[in-house]
Amino acid sequence: MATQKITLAKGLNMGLRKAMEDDPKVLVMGEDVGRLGGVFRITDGLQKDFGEDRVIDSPLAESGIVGTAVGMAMRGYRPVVEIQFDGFVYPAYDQIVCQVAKIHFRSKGNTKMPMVIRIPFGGGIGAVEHHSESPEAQFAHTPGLKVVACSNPVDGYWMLQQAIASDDPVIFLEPKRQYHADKAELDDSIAPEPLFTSRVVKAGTDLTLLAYGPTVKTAMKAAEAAATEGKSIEVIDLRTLSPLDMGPVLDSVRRTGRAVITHEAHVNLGMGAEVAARITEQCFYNLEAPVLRVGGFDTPYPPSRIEEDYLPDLDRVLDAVDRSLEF
Amino acid sequence: MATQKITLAKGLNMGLRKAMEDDPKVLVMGEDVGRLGGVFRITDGLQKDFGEDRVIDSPLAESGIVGTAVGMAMRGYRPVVEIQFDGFVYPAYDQIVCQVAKIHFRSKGNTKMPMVIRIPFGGGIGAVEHHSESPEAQFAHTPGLKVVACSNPVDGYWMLQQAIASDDPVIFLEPKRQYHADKAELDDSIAPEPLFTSRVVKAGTDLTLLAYGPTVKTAMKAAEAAATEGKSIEVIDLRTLSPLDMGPVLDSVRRTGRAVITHEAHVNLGMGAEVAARITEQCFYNLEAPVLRVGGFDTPYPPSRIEEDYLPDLDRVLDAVDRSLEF
Amino acid sequence: MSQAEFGPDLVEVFGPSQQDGGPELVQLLTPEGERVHHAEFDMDFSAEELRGFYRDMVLTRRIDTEATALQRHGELGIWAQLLGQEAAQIGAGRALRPQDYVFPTYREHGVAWCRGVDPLDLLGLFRGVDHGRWNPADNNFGQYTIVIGAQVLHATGYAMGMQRDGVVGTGDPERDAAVIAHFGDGASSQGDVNEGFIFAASYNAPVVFFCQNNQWAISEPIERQTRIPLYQRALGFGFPGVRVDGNDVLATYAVTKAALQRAREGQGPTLIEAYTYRMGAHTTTDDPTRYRLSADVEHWKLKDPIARVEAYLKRNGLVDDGFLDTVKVEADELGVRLREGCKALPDPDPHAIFDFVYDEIPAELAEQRDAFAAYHAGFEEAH
Amino acid sequence: MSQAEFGPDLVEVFGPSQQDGGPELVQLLTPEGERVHHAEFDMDFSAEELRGFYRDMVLTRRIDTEATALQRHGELGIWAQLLGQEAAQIGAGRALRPQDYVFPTYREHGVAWCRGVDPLDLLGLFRGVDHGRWNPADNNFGQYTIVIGAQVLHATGYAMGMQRDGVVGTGDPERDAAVIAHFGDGASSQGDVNEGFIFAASYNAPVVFFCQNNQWAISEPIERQTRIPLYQRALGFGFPGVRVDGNDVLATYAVTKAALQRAREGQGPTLIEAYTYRMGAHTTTDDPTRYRLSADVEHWKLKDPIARVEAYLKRNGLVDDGFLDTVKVEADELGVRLREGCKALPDPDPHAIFDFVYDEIPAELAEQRDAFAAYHAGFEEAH
Ligand SMILES: Cc1ncc(C[n+]2csc(CCOP(=O)(O)OP(=O)(O)O)c2C)c(N)n1
Ligand SMILES: Cc1ncc(C[n+]2csc(CCOP(=O)(O)OP(=O)(O)O)c2C)c(N)n1
Ligand SMILES: [Mg+2]
Ligand SMILES: [Mg+2]
Repeated sequence: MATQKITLAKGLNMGLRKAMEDDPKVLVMGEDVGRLGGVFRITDGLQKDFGEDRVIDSPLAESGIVGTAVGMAMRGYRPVVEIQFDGFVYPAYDQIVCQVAKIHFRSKGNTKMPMVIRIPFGGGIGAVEHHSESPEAQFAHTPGLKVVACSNPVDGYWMLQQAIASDDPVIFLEPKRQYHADKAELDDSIAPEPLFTSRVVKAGTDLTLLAYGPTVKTAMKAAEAAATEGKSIEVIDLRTLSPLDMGPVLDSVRRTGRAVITHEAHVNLGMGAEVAARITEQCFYNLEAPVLRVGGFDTPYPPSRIEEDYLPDLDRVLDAVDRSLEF
Repeated sequence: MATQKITLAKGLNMGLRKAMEDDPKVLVMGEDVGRLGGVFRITDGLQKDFGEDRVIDSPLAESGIVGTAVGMAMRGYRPVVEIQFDGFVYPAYDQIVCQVAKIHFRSKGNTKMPMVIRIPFGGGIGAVEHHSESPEAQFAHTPGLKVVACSNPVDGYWMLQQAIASDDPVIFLEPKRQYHADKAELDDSIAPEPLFTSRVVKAGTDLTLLAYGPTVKTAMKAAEAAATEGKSIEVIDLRTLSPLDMGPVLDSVRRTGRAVITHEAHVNLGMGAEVAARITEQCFYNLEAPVLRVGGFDTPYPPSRIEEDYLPDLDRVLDAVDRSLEF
Repeated sequence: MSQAEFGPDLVEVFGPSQQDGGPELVQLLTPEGERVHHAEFDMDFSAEELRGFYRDMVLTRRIDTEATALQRHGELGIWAQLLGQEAAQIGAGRALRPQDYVFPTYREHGVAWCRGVDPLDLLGLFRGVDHGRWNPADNNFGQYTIVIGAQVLHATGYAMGMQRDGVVGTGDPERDAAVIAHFGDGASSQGDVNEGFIFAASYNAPVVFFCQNNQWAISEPIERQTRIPLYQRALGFGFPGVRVDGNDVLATYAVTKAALQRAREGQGPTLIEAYTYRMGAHTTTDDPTRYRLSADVEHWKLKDPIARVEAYLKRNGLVDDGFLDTVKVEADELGVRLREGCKALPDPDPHAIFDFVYDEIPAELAEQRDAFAAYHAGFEEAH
Repeated sequence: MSQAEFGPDLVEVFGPSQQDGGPELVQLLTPEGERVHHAEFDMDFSAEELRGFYRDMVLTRRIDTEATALQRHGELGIWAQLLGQEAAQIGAGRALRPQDYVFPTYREHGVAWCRGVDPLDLLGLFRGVDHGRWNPADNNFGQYTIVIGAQVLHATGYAMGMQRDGVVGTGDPERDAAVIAHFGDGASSQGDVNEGFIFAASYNAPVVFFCQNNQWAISEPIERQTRIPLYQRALGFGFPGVRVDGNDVLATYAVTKAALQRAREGQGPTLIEAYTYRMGAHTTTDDPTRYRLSADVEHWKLKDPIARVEAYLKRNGLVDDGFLDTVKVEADELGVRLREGCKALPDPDPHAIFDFVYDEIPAELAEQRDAFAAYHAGFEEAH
């Protein structure tokens, strides 16, 4: 494969295809993943090429999808489950937190659970209720699960393959607002970083700005805007939410002394709470200001006409950056 | 009623009975709540006195229990749902976070959702898997729900009545290990504090120790033990987890400069993360040490023979107290 | 190994008449507009009733057409079309009494119409200005439910509430009430729907489960959800199931009326499978050419629910041109009102984000709200 | 208004023979130990097979008695008794082939026995030293599942995996395989169980749904879960259901064998309702005197699964005292082994808390583990 310019949707589709080519045990399952190729077309063309036994349209029941995928994993398959929208993962929550997460522990490692649960997440697409949720903390709080979020096409391509290759169950979050937004150059001769690592995406010296999934783009814009005012912001794409990869974060905060984290999920008990608590535990004497959090408000997701007021945006992130710098 | 010495189980039973006497719209529903009186006997005698229409044994399906309770609430009833054990609330998670929590918002207040979901929670009873979970953060992260935890018989009696009287849905957590553990004096002529408030249960000057539900007892013991070494610990029973009542906490930390929080839930993204983040945001210059967290480890709940190693205990709390004081 | 190996031959299971609903299909009016009779569900209809059904269906279709066009013009974020399902919805909606209560999905625009909900209020949800602005208490018509199947449990619980209120089986027709729960063929696979069946059977709750089998759940054909006719699901739970021609408003009305009556009398739940077809896309964002044959759609066009009533009315001289014109004018007026009304729907005040999260707003959320207000105020000053 | 008003008269629904399972009950051996014949499920049994069943049931009952006693003596935290359900479990367990796979609840001690799982391993779970130490791969016997009904979906998915492995319907008896999913009457109300039925029907998966209707879900009688015989649930999903006398090991064996064979041949799922009775408490922490009549229990005592086989064997001269003594001695030896073995089960190393949370332990959890180790080491030093 030569290098090519791809969207996130394309990267995920290519990653899935590659994983299915590499390992015949990889199965795809979900609602409308077959002929339709999924409502976001992430599984486009896969059923045609891999058949109905490997790309499985399921009855309309999320607990059933995840629960049967558990059984298939027990039989040696590597199911990649698609949840159609973030807000529809909850009927499967019991199977995910009580079964998927615990089977390896329960069985003392006798039974592996190599499952990937793909969830398009986040808002900003003008949708009706339940289509714009950010459920990551509800999974990251559960031991036994690993949780990652991709933010760009190249990561989409690699991280999905890495998640499928992992013998641990992975909740794989895809920022749906980005699916068809920006293209990036994929050169698959460049080996990817390991899956469970964070990445500094822009170096800086004055403040550490943490983001993942859909907010990475906002964070980058904020850093650029701040740069025009002479403020040097370091941006880190967390990529992995459980486990957290605190190394790069702590390194950065030790240098900058200030941190802001932004995500679309509710602030209260969102990832920001954990990251802030850990930074404070580890960098107490380095901090010049408390870690500030910019997230969705502690309200249900609002009607889409005011969703941009609800979501953390450039201005709110910059406001927090200023508050931190002025603290 | 004269004053009497009661257990937590008795306090809850009396509170339920009182609420049912006061308001004919109050219904009790769950598995085995009828003739058996619930596996913990919290509903003992209620079906006999209030009939099968008000104390309803349900088919064995938690989503069904909560989902039909939603419908009864829409019809003007005030259902008090019993989830048999913490680990069995997850089949109802979808109904709780997508329906119970959101209906008031969705309907612009046209439809109220005065429901109480009682959950015996926490470990230490030597049970098999799924009977010792601490799911509070998974609810507290959800706007639209209120979440409280009682820690003693008197609070059990009052808080349950207050939760039932609330027009908002309340997740009501009961430390099952305490059900029959200690007795306390109930004098129901003394008016209770408001439901959504925290309470200083022991004054102190050197460090603020935060707890709720089953860990309040541990915290009190820790404070006593520390006192023998001349350390003055202020203990706060959080009581309300969503909303948090930060007032007494911040007041205290501003005086002591140090805080430790302990809960049985996993540390990662547990209540401690949020409380620590908020304390740090609000008391940055008052803090002499980072807020330390003592909780269940980030592993599934272990087999019961080693559960006491898993749970935060006196020693681990004291260890954190020392680490904070020596920071 | 092909998928087919894993399932019985579906034609075999359903019989060759599958596409037409099979012999069990209750029908009172054929696609050609001929009145047929049915041993169990037959009833008489006055000319006025028939004209009423016709008018309801025409106006409902107009709501649908307008909303689809509004979406195309960017005025709605999305629209869930009901094209082809008018008879199922009007038949069910008109069978209700005021004291009955409806739990809809996101597609029950025709039922909403029957209940007197302003169609403009429906547009608000799809435009993104609110999550459904109508007050359920005004018309006993619940809010649209988007999480598939969740409302079926609410319906069952509501019906249990009616039992406790003593409005079931009293014999007083003004008093006795029932609930209708709408859902789709896809939804029938959700745990919640099956648990709804179990609770309703266990408590003998006065609820009619009304499933519009429109043959598709987005791209998945009904065969993915069940290998026997869906109405038979009820048998396994111990209550009756009926398959009615969902494109026949008379039959749907008659069957629903009977089931509601049973429920009101305290005889418990019924499952109705309204056998119909989704003529449009799943929603305006869907592209059905990716997964289904246009021949199928053509086949179902011949069963149009409105055309058959019109044919019957005309053949029997029950309508004149004046009536048909009046309905057309009404539809046009409705169209104008929706177009203009939709565009005029005000965007919500951003501060509304914080309203109604709770009945009693906690201090911490009030602080968040106030900070938001201050931030916005400061922002506007600065610009 | 009484609850009774909300439900049909149950005696009416079930018919007067309810307590005896009704005419649909498949039976090959009466409670009196008389061999009867059945049109569909009859089969011949060798004397050896019959003695085998007897021995299995006696030893299974001994496991149960010992474990119950061990709990009383504080050696187990809790125990889920199977008293009365021996025939249902041995009949089902012995019908399996090695390549079949079992998904049990928490009460399948008899099935575990048939699969060759060491009963001591079962005790470990109830003692709290592990969550089930046996390796499912060793005997194709999954771990006990405590969340009601969850395993029914796993079973269905596992069966779908078998389809993909090409071990269904090949005609090779050494190769063709099926899955059996155990669950209780209470569990039949869970969404997961019903979704399991839907998926299995949709994909025609080779799974036998084996429901032990022991009449109780803790304190709730079967009537709370269904108002028609439970085996009929299957009809609504489009596959066969059978009610078998779960206290009759021969009938249970025959019916399960047939259903498994159907599944292995690619003919899809079957629901078996093994009609039985929970003679003991729900678990050792339960007190059934609070909710059921001892007359009921007395009635079912007459249907004891072991007594009827013993009567048959004796009447037909298929056992001598030597055999019966041998089994008794075996049972006593097993009892001793369990008593001693249980007490000797070592408590887990506290550090095991951190083992196997993941296949690949993340650095942050390794840190937590190491800190725990250091803390404990320091602690022990100090003491
Ligand atoms: C729990 C849940 N899962 C998935 C979805 C996404 N979704 C919306 S409609 C739909 C198909 C529903 O089909 P059906 O029940 O037949 O109703 P229809 O749309 O045909 O009226 C799906 C999968 C959802 N809304 N809720
Ligand atoms: C999801 C869930 N809810 C509740 C429980 C608690 N519980 C354990 S066993 C049981 C009764 C189960 O009855 P049944 O399915 O008939 O099986 P039996 O115990 O009679 O074998 C209940 C309610 C549970 N384990 N899981
Ligand atoms: Mg449909
Ligand atoms: Mg049972």
